[in-house]
Amino acid sequence: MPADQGVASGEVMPIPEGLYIPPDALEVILDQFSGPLDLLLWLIRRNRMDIRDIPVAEVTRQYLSYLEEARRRQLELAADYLLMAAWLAEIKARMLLPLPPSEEGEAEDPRAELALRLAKLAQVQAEAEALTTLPRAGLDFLLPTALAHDPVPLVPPVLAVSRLPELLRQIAQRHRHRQARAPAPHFAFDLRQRILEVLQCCRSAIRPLHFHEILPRQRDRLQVGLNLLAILELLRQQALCLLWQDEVWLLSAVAGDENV
Amino acid sequence: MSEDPLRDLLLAILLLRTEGISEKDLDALLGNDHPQWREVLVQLVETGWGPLQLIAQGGQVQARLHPRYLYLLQELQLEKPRPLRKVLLETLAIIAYHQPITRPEIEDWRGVAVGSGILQQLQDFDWIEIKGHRDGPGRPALWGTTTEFLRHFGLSSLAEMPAVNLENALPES
Amino acid sequence: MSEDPLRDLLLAILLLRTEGISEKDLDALLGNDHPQWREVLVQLVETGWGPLQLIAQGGQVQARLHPRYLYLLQELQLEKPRPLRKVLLETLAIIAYHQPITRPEIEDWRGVAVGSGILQQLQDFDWIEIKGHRDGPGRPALWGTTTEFLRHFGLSSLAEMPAVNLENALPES
Repeated sequence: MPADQGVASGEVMPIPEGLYIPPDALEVILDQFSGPLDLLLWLIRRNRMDIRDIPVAEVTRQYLSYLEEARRRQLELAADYLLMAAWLAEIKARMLLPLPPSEEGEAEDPRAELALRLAKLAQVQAEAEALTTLPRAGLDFLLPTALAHDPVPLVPPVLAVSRLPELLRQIAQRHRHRQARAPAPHFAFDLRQRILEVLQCCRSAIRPLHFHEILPRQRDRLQVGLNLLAILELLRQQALCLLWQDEVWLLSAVAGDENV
Repeated sequence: MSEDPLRDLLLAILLLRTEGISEKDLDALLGNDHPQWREVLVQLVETGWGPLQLIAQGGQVQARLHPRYLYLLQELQLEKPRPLRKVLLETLAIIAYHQPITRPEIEDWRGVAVGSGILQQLQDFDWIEIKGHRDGPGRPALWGTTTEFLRHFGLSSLAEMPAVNLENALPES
Repeated sequence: MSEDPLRDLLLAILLLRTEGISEKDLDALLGNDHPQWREVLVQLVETGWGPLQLIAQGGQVQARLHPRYLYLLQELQLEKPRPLRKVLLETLAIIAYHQPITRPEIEDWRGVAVGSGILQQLQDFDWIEIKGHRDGPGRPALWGTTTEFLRHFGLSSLAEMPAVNLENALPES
């Protein structure tokens, strides 16, 4: 039995034995192939041909007849199918020429790569077939669901108190380095300054702004908080107003108010 | 073990629906063929079954692990104990040596923000607690270590905390 | 119901670890206090316990519900697994048999592109996961199967993957 029939049995229309394809069935049949290589492998198996000695002329003829049939019924086939047709034609042509010697001096069979790719796909299909022999939970056997239970008391990890002094020493060292590096890391706590900046920003904008568009360059928690305070203050003074647009709140300067 | 198909069926249902099932649904499932299912349920609730405890309340029925096996969960999960994350260790060290201390002060020591999840975890271990609040804007919470912290680390008092040699670390101010 | 603390303990472990547990882990858990745990296990495997069936294979022990309760899945409106589409099955097979493997390598085996939707679906089933990254340009993700994959297909380990019959795959030479 070809692997592609066993794989998803029950859901798949059986592929007819002969070359004759019932009307309206071609599309369904081609749908079952994962690509041109798969169609080719199926043709080879149906003809009981040997992958290592593919009669390229005959396989190509059959392959093209499927493509022709598909075209006649105006089915859309992936470009891969045409690419494969071109490859087959090329192999067929090279078969007519004397075989060029490869680097090792041995004649190289023009079918070698095709045979290798077909063999790989055949192995995949055999593996998929093997997988279908496995039982499945919920179909062939039944597993209980993990049992509910009371919350588990948390067990603190084991930690020796002797580690703490060393940790603290490291922290203090880093702390000192930080202070040495940035002697005056004083944050701009100036709320009034920030209020002016926010207002300036909103007034100069050509459209209402989202909150994140007004954020200062330095975005630590403190600065974001300060920014929020500035916005709240400006809203309170009605120098800014909130607009509900496209599912978000936007900030807009209120025209005419110049005295903050 | 005595055979009892109805009891086994009931148990199978409860083991598939470990989140619990309503008595109404049970009756829809069992009522026709097994009108006596409620008696079996009452019996199971009373005696439990193997490692299972059956809980029936508020019209819901659930099979749960009997609490006496709760210790298994730790043994099953903690094959390899998780190492404490560094941020957790450092936060604990700062609190232990500088208590009582506010979160902004801890952050100042570490130089980076301390997420509330970190403090929560240390609270979950029952190692730290809020000792009070500092006067001032926002009245920030003051954190300190618990008696469980002392017990866990084998200390009889905070005075027994190992000394830290900060001379190399801190410049004389 | 007869009392048997060791049997209940064993059942509790198996009902918490529904994906199964190795005999080695069981011995680590039980061996010290209950050297006779293996006899109890053998007994349980033989007789089952209420609706439960015990499966011991490949050094792994798992509790399952007796298949006679399979119909309950439908009645309880729990999801029943559907047959796998060919592309899913083939991709899963390649990953299972050739793991760890990158997506380009999977595509090389199948001879066609593997859409990311396919890998996503297999991930949604919790059957595959990224195991690491291959050194090299782009550091492509390496795919492998999960414990849920083993659980779903009733395997105790990857060593139990069925042998592939290549004679059926290749026409007679």
